[in-house]
Amino acid sequence: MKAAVIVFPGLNRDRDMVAALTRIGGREPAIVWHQDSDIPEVDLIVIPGGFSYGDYLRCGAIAARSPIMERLRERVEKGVRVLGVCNGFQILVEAGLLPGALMRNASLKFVCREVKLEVVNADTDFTRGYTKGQIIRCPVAHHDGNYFADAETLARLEGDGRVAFRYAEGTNPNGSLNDIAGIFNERKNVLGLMPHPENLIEAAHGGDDGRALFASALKQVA
Amino acid sequence: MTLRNDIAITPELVAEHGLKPDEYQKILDLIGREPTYTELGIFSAMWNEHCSYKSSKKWLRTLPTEGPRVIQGPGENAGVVDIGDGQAVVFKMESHNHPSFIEPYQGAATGVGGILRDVFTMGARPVAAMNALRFGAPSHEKTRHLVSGVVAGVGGYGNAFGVPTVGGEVEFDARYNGNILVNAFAAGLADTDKIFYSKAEGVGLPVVYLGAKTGRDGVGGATMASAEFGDDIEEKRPTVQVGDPFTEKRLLEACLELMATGAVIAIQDMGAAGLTCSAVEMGAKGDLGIELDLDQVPVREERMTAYEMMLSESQERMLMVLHPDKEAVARKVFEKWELDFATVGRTTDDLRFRVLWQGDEVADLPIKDLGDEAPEYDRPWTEPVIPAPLAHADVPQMDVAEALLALVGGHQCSSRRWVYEQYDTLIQGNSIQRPGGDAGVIRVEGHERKGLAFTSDVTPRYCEANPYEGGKQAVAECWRNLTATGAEPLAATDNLNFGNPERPEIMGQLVKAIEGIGEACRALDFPIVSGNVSLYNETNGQGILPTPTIGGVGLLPEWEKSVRIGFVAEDQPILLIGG
Amino acid sequence: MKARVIVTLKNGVLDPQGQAIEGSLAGLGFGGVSGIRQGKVFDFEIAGTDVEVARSQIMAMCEKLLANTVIENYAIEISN
Amino acid sequence: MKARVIVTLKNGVLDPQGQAIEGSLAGLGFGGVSGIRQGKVFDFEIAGTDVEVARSQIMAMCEKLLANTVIENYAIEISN
Ligand SMILES: Nc1ncnc2c1ncn2[C@@H]1O[C@H](COP(=O)(O)OP(=O)(O)O)[C@@H](O)[C@H]1O
Repeated sequence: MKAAVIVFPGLNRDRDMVAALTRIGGREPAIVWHQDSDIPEVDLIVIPGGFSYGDYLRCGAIAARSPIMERLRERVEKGVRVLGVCNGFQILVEAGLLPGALMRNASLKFVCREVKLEVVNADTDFTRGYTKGQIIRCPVAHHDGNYFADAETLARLEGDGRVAFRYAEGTNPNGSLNDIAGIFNERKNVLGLMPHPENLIEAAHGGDDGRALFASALKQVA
Repeated sequence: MTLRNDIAITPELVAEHGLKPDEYQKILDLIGREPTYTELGIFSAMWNEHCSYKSSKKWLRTLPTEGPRVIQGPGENAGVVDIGDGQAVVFKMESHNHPSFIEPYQGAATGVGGILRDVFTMGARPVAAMNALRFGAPSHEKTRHLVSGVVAGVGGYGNAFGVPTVGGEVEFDARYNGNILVNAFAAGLADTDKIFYSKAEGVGLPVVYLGAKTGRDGVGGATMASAEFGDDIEEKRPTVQVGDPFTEKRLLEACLELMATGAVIAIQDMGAAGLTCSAVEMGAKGDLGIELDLDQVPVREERMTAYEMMLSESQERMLMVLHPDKEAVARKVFEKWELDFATVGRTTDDLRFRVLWQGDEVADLPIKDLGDEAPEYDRPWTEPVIPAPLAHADVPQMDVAEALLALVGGHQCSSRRWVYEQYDTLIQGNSIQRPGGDAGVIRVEGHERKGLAFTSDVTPRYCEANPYEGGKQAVAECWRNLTATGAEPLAATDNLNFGNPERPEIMGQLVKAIEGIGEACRALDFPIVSGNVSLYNETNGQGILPTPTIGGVGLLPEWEKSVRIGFVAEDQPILLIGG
Repeated sequence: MKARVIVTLKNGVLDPQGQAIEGSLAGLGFGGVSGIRQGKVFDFEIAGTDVEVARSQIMAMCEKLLANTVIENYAIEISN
Repeated sequence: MKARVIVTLKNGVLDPQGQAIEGSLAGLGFGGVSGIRQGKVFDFEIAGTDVEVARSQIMAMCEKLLANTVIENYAIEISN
């Protein structure tokens, strides 16, 4: 399985993501700089977290209009797996590859802590390493993770199994509607989530609940 | 707002620049003529307390700064300590007290930005940050606003930049009501053979400006940081600087990329009085003159004068001396990261600091006297009066359980989670112990088992009661917090926050605290490798509690064995050890 | 020409900042305030002399970048 | 009454957001835009009928909360 990580200026969890993909996938992902003209042929494309363009204007807005995103859109249409974490999720939403919007946290504060996630749909390329209803630990670190969508969109997401993860056990850190932490596109080859599974994959992180997500996405789970 | 260079130099103007009459006389003697307006600005920036350490230098020299692992002690942007395997930890602490009181968010944010720059200027990638905060009484009308602004600002900058905050302090005391303390610490990792210094070498080499554009931010700011607060504080507001962590993050990546190309001979970040201090320091340290052509400086505002450009504190800027044959390589790196890049001067062999602006020479000064030969004072000081211990009968009696509850519920001991959950404590994926324990611990990237521990400590009320013992205690607590995680303490940085040094009793606090710190550091083989002094922390004649913050760094051979504060199992014996 | 774009949240879109500000205002004793919504304003210079040309250009800027039309509305003001 | 408060950065204060937006607009082919500065707008209802009373109340709200007067200016509009 080959993976690539797209890097925009201001992203800062790119190194964390590269480390996770390397450790779990056994090979280093290709790094795609936002000004590169194309994305190499890979099976998984990841947009990591951080503050692309300083989170100025709206989180992810400026990166979402970068020319490399057109190349990404073509890959999505071809069925390539795309994962966006935190700012990566915001970028995918701003680019219209995922529905809704990520608003400022209800507390208005940046929040960094561990939360509980419920695996809502374990029947996808990203989540088959988990079981449906499983509760996992995962850290969050963001200022704008408050998921919002209109009632119709929400109903569609819920009805079509497009909610991937939900904050569980009263740990919703940001006020997200329906406790949504991560969602899929219609075809379920695009996943965006606010929490950071890449920061919980080994003993040094105090746990490895995030590992199965990468193992699934990298086709290491049958 | 346009200022000319031929403004008459009056005694009032001299005073406004924070220069005492005898200091001005020294300037006249030194250059043999009246300074130009720009020159007066340059002197005020270089000779103020903040840049010159004129009141504290004599005493700082008494601190132990050497050790078998110390690669670079005080005098550079940050201290450098060997951690084996060809790696070094680079760290420093710095205050941003006055700006944070005026505009808590931006003041704290730019404080964090400044200390991060100090670290990556030396070629190190920042891997850990701490913040030691002191606010007024919780009930004081300004406290809530200051706490939320400062914490948001520290997080706003550090989180976006991408460095984990692994520790810090938060304390409240009415003595900080009008003068809060914001001390920011940063540490980075570098290879021991790839450390960069500010000393310029080579004549006729290009001096290159990098980073953000220059505006009128903080013009007069460095002077302000060394002036006592009075009631006219509102008037000083427009000099606030705004931080841009997005630019800083790009500057970090660009600098590290550039350093890897071998193009950099010397580098200095532009902090307080940016262009002035950085250029003079690079030249003075290298025994070289510097000539600047201000018309080449990237500016973001119109009609900026030489005076404003020389004193601007715009953030996220660097000055470098580059190998001339690598200029094109360097330019390419900065274009990739979309940062400004301009050759703004050259090194010379005449030991002069010359500044050209619109065809005029607006400054021509002896560079050594501005820099490493700035004035130094042996200020009068008095021995602190040490209060007698309370008589046993005077100790208030209280039910033990009630006392415990009061302690645990009080603002001095309550949980700091509200603060540190606003900081990204796990970015970079190496945080072994996050805030909440004795010291923060990170794993050393590129190494299987090694870890580093960080803590920041001082108990100001001890220092108030007995500056000498308080200084010792701060070092000892810092040392203990490191060892409590299983780390071997390596070295420390200090941030000495005191009141007005022109008052002998305050100067006495400073002298005795430094003595205590030195004594403890010598006893523990715990050298001070960097630091910062913040004086004039007073409002209307009332000084803060003497607050010499100690930031310590320790080394763990195996991070797996680092010990935490939580009990791990039932039925385990509890031991009490020590004195 | 000088232009100003005002971007506001659509009705029905949650506004955590507006809510929090309303709460703080009430806490500070400003009781008569309700329905507070926070938006953004952009002031800039735009080259050219034809107001209508500028307006259609700014409209395109809003659609493409300045506003997220999923959740936001925009209004344009131009003055010479 | 309806009120609108517009908060803008004072002259000379760095606006990193504005800079990033300007860069992005240029990249999208909107070249004629310069000097972009971002501010905030607050829309709300305010109780009462006396415009002058409301104005002085809103001014106090701006000074205390809505604007950071160290680096920002504000303007108030009230309509019935
Ligand atoms: N401003 C801050 N930023 C990050 N961590 C903090 C801050 N203030 C306190 N902490 C953390 O909270 C914990 C308790 O702080 P403190 O009571 O000062 O520790 P100590 O037990 O060393 O006296 C420590 O782990 C400390 O690092």
